[in-house]
Amino acid sequence: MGSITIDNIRKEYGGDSGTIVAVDGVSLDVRDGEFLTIVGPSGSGKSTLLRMIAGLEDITDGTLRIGDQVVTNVAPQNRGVAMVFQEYALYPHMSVRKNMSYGLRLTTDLSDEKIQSRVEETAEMMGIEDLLDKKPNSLSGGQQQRVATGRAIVRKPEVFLFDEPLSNLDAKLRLHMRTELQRIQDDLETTSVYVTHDQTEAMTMSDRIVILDDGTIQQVGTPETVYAEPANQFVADFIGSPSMNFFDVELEDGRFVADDFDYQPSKDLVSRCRARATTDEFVLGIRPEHVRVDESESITAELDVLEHEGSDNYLYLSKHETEWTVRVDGSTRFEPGTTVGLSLPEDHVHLFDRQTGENLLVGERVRNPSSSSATAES
Amino acid sequence: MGSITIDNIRKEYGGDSGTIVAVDGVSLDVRDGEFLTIVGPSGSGKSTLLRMIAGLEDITDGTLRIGDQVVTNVAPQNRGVAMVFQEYALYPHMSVRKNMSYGLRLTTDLSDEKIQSRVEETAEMMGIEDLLDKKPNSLSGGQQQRVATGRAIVRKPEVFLFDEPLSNLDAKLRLHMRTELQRIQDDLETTSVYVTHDQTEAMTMSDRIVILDDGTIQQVGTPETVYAEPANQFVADFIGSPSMNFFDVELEDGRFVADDFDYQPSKDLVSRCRARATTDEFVLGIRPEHVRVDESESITAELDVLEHEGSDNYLYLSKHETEWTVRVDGSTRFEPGTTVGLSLPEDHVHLFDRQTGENLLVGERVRNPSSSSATAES
Amino acid sequence: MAENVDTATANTSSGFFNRFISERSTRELIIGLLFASPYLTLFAVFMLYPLAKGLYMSLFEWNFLRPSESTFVGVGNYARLLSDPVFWNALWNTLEFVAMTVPLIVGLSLVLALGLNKELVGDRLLQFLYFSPYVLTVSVVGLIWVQMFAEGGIGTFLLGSLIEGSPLNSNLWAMPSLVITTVWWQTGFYFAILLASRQNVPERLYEAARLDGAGPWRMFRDITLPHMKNGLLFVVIASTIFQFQVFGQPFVMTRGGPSGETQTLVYYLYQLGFETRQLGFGSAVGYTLLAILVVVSALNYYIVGTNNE
Amino acid sequence: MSNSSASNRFVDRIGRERLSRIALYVVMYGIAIAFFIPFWRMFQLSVTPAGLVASGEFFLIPSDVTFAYWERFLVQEPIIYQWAFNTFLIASITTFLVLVVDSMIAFSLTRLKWPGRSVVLGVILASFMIPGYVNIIPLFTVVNNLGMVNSYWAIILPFAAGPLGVFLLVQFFRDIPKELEEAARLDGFSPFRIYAQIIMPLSTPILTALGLFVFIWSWNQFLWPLIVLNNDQLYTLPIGVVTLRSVNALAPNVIMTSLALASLPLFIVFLLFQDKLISSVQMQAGTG
Amino acid sequence: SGLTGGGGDGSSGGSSDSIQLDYWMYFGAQENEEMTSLVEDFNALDNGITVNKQSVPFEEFLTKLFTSVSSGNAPHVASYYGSYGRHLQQICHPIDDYLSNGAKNKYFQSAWDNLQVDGQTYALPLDIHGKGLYTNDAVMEEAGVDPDFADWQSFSDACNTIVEETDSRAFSMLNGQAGQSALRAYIIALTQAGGNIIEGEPGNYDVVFDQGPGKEAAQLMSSVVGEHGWDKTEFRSGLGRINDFVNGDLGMVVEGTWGINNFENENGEVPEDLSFEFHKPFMFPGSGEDVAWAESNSLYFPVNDSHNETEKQAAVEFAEYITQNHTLWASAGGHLPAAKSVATSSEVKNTKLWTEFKSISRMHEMVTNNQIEYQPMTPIHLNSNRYWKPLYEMYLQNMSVDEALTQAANSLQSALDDA
Ligand SMILES: Nc1ncnc2c1ncn2[C@@H]1O[C@H](COP(=O)(O)OP(=O)(O)OP(=O)(O)O)[C@@H](O)[C@H]1O
Ligand SMILES: Nc1ncnc2c1ncn2[C@@H]1O[C@H](COP(=O)(O)OP(=O)(O)OP(=O)(O)O)[C@@H](O)[C@H]1O
Ligand SMILES: [Mg+2]
Ligand SMILES: [Mg+2]
Repeated sequence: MGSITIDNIRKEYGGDSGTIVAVDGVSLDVRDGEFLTIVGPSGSGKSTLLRMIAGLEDITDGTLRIGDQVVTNVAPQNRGVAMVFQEYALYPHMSVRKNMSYGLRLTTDLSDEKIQSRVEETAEMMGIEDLLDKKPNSLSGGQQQRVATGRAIVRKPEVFLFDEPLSNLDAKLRLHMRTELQRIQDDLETTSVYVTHDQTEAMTMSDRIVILDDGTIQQVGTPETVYAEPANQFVADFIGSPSMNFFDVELEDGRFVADDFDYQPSKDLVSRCRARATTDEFVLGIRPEHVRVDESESITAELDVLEHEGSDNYLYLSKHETEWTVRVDGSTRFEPGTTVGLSLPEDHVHLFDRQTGENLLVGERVRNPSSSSATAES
Repeated sequence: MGSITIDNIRKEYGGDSGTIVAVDGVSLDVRDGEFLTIVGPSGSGKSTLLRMIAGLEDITDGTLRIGDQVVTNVAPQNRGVAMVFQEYALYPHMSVRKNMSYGLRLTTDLSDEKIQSRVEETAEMMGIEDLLDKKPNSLSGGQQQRVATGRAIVRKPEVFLFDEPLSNLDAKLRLHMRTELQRIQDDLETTSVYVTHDQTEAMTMSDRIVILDDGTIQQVGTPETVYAEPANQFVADFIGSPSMNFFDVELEDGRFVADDFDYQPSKDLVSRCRARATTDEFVLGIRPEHVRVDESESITAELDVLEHEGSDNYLYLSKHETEWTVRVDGSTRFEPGTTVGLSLPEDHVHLFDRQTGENLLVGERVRNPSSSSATAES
Repeated sequence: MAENVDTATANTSSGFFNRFISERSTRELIIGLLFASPYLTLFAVFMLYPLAKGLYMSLFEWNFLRPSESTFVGVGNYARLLSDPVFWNALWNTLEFVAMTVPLIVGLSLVLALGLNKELVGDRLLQFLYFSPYVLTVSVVGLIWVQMFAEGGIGTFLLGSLIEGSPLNSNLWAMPSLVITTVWWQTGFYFAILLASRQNVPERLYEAARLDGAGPWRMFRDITLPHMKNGLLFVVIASTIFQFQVFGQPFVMTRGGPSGETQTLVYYLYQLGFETRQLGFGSAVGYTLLAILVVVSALNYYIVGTNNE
Repeated sequence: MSNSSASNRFVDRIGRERLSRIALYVVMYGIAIAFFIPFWRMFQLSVTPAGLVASGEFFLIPSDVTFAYWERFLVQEPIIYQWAFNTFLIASITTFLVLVVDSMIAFSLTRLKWPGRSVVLGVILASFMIPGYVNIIPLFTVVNNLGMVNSYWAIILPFAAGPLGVFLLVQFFRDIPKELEEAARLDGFSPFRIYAQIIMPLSTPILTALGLFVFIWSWNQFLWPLIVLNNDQLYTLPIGVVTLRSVNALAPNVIMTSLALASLPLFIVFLLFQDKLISSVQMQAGTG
Repeated sequence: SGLTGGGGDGSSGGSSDSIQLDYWMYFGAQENEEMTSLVEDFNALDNGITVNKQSVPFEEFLTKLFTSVSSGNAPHVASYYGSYGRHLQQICHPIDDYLSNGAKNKYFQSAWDNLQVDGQTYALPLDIHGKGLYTNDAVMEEAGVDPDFADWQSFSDACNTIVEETDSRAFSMLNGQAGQSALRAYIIALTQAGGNIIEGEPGNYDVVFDQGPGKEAAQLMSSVVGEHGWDKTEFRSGLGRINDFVNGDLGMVVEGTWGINNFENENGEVPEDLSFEFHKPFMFPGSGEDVAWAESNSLYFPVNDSHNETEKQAAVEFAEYITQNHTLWASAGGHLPAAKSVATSSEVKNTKLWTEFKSISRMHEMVTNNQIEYQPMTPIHLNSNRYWKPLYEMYLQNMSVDEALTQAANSLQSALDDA
């Protein structure tokens, strides 16, 4: 059984200048066969969390179960996990074949032939059967990546752990390996926990995403949920590229007043906001693709730069200190310098409490991610 | 005058194992004030070309003019060019101020005050006025990038040369600096030659794009042109992300027959093809965003993976050996395993000669890029 | 704009062009040599020339006070070498010394490097202690150890039951005493190298190996050792070459005694060159030493370099 | 599930880890103490009165302590200062010369293009294989013919001809990004400016490391100064202390005091620059 | 001036217009202090000559001297053994032209003669020192032995008695760990056995000690430790035998006249409870004469083209002064001065060395009775361990007599042939 239950896990590092809390009371259920991605900025504790699951780091506090077993004190090789590292961590002086068979030889009592056939089978699956007798150094980045993945697969673990496995590849190859990893996971249906700092990767690959910041969970949910209903401003900012536009607004006479524009919301929106707000200060957010260009509108900004990307155009606009990024159809043409009218469809407007960062329009979200129900989706 | 005229330039490196031709007879006119981007895969000779313009590499053959002057034998500092390097190449032991003023001090006889005021002016323009007394190592990547650009700007060169100036930044920052560089170039209107291997950058920033492969020019044109009318299969493949779908087809009875589907073109298309083809073997290409999902169609494939990216979904489909990438609207949902019908709008279909790679549907393109008219757009 | 460009007043006729090219490469050559020449002069005078001169001298019975009265003997010096019992004794002693010292140094420095890699409390102090003998000059080292082995010294204290008197005066124990001295003096140097070599092993590999179920011994054999191969190779070769040239220890501690038991090749070289002033013969010994060392390092390289593959 | 067995295993694991940890500490500190004993012996003898030394007894801490010998050297025997000064002078000049000359040629070999430079580099690096001592006889005749015997140049110049610095600096200079130099060329730097204002400042880490190592190595030279120095006013500490031994054949405590004094300067250097020095050692093996 | 060196740059003052002389010596410890004060005395004369003395370790002395001559840095004056004239002839110049009138007659004849090479004077003798038999009174008394030995028989009886009657060892022929030490003791036995080290002339030497009387003497030497068991096979440290003698663990030892220096404690005094006497070592058997080995510390004058005549003259002047006015060298250093008047001066005669321990007085008798013999004068470094270490090993029973003699004789013969 490849499910993982993480209960209020905490990790402290004792450094020279006091202890660092790398992971701060994280609770999380990973379901059997699920592909779960952990994203977050650098230093947010992603690797630490993953390495605790692997058994490479001691757990300071909390319990960790893989399947039904508490593994807090089980040695890494006995946890039924396999890990793919960012730098691949292939044994450089061993052939690909030895790299792949090493773990099997040490942890199982399979016969040599069995091991060989399993290695070859896996190699075929990964398309590296021709590389089996090469040394890792003579392989390209993509091939190394495949070998590293193959080394994990061949052990038939209950859980795959990936720590930014693609970040050493160039853009095109990354794209390619991304789909390949997905395909494999679909085939094997092994529970996978995948760490990345690249939100695109997270969004495209996962069943569910965990957004981590500063050692605590910000939100757990499907890609669609975290995109459409970010729990707080951090998530809203982190997910999506280019990032969401944010404006500091104050609620005055039922209008949201920003520095350089006013926004007239519906009554309903205002009351939903009010219901949960602590003050009258908000942050209004809207994604570039949701802003509409609409000459008749009162919100205006001047076009600085137009970028043509694939079939879309990105408009970078500004008015005084206020800056906008807007995605429009590739056929839309403006000259830089033009003043453009913008409208903000209320469906897509997000409002965040300026103090807490909380998304006020998303219902019953549990704010304390370390409580036991944090793993529930919205 | 910041125009550059490159006439049949060639660069050979004498290596241990024979000479390497890095740039092979390239001719190109860069207009005064133009923003020209050179793209191409690694090793295609982009940097070599740029460095010859800068005077950092000797020119094996051909002539190079900046403005009206043949600069082939002019020392780098006297060519009126400034360069921004990929690794920024800031002098690590000098303050930002010294970094920026050094070139002025050595190449001009401006007074110290003049130099200082020019440095400060430029720093303000780049938003780095607070960093002037720091050392480069204490700056973030983005700040270093700004300083490097500022160092180039402060010299008021006739030509800016950029060699992958953004490739060391992370995705978000890259996006940001991209627009910033564009804004600056718009302001200064200095002729700029910008090298990148990232087609997105090239597409979004440039007035014109030069696509280089193996030391020769494949196509020169505006972003729109190279995207919509790639001169050959190389360009078609290189420009656009994800890449164009390509299929080997044969013309049989007025139909293009691929391994796993047939495509029925119009008569006109067939005759345009025939007019310039050398054989009956073609490569049919179509971009992911141009493929239509259409249940009624005869071309079918099975969905392997669906990737959700921003407001789009990418479908990765296959049938036997044939693979498809298709972009559809984010709201379109399919389950992996579904069989999907596809249609290929004839407007967007490209046909390439399988021998020469030439795009048969694009008119009067000049095939030999080293001839003097190669700089003309289609 | 472009106010600085008027400095670029280059002339562009093609005759100038050709001249420029050659002028430019001559200028590059001149500047290059300008920078290289101070060292090259030193190198030529104090390295290459003596090397050549040594070969030349080794063909003569060289007159120390009046070089012009030297007599040419061809390979006579080399022939004499072969039948010179002192040479063979010195060679044997040197080999004996190397054979004892190198394994001890390499082994001990490896142990220290592996141990200190484990983040111990006080590791800087330990590193300091291990390395500090290395900053001493050989005369200080030798004289300290003479006292270690003298009456009341701990060396004699420990060995007292085995031998009477200073081990430095014992035919059997003199050489081991020099070996111990040398190990104390030199280990720190090689330890530092192996420590760096150990620290360069990517930690990730150990993690991968832990997940693969490797125990400490396996990790050592399959990850640590192969990664430290280059470091070890350097240490073995460098220490062999260095120990082969042992001079200061016997010079200061035993004067080659007792009974020539600790006379080494370089000591012999010194005696020939400066005590008995047989410069020609001495040069022949020097060249023979060079030949031996080239063979030894080639062998070392071959042995250490090919196993573990 | 098997909570108790898990916790047993846990105890086992912790127990075994702790045991091996303790063993490790015992070994490492044990060796450290063994390494320290000779230093202790030196210091101990230097403060032990003659009578106690003559008794030939073994002791760790002398029952009686005198600082007369320290006083003797520090106050009465000025020659040891002269030697220290000589050694310092030689080591300093050598270090300076090596840094300048080696960095110049390393710059030339890595940054300037001239025909034959790879051959030159090859020859210099090949000389690495030549053990220093095989050369002493012809080298002496060369130095003698140059009239440099009994002068410091006889020690300094041959030392500066060694390939180590060139080797290290060439490796380091190679890794300095080419772009920096190119940026400098675009800024109008001459080769000399590039050397002096770009390459040298950027190389301070390796230059200090190399400098330290050269300094110590030069300070500790023994055989060669022994051969070329004839005048005790010119002696360096390492050969000076051996002379002292001959002169004071009877008094180990006197000798030890002189040794302690002779090694003190380098000990201080080592204390101050422990990391630099060790990293310079590591660079030699290409592992640092 | 440090960098360019040169032997001459000053140390211990002296006015700048005075003649500066460099003087190299190898004396250590006690002797060093005495020589230092002698030099200071000379400098104090203020006669326009300043001598800068320099200690060069004995082991390196010849090496450095040769090197300095070849590199033009040689000192004006250098100490070395008087019997090394032919060896040092290569690098020293004769001084007959510079000597004061009648200098020759100031020294004992034997010492003077020893410094003549090919009819020229190469050095001036500082002292005459030799080896004798030291007896420890306490041990003698305990064994009831009278230390006045007429012949080998009575000597060996006495030795056996000591071994039987006391806890001490009877007799050692080695006072130091070097081959030189063994050589000197061996020569004493050898001459009394009627043998020689070498025979023949320069260019045609014959090593003869490996047979006949040479062999007998060697066998005798070896038997002291081996057959007789009067001495032990270990040699602990440089002063091992001396310490044993001082401590009463050894009854008799062959030791030099200067040995007194080694008996002294750190205060420069002979221990209160030590009572001993120096005897002429004429107890060895054989048909030879009662003649014992002797040597002179002498002053040589190395060749240096940069020395001018005035300096050369001054150097000899200094040497004459120091060899003819040095009672300290005898009274504290334990050497018989080579200058006759000094040797018999009251300062010397009043020392314990003359009156009580008898080392200088008996040496004086031997010199005046022509009972001393210098080592043969050869062009090689005759005292080198290279030749004599086998004798040392033989004495300690590490080598057989034949082996040791063959080795020593062969290496010496080939060195002489090469010279
Ligand atoms: N071995 C360690 N000792 C001390 N602190 C550590 C250690 N490993 C990680 N940390 C700290 O713990 C925090 C979380 O680190 P972690 O590596 O888990 O972040 P991450 O999210 O993986 O970042 P990245 O995206 O850069 O890999 C950081 O503040 C880091 O500095
Ligand atoms: N100094 C050199 N010596 C020899 N060959 C070189 C040198 N510089 C470049 N080349 C070769 O010239 C060709 C073009 O190199 P160049 O650096 O211009 O490519 P590029 O397009 O800039 O690639 P990248 O995107 O990797 O920077 C390559 O084959 C390269 O190996
Ligand atoms: Mg991480
Ligand atoms: Mg490039």
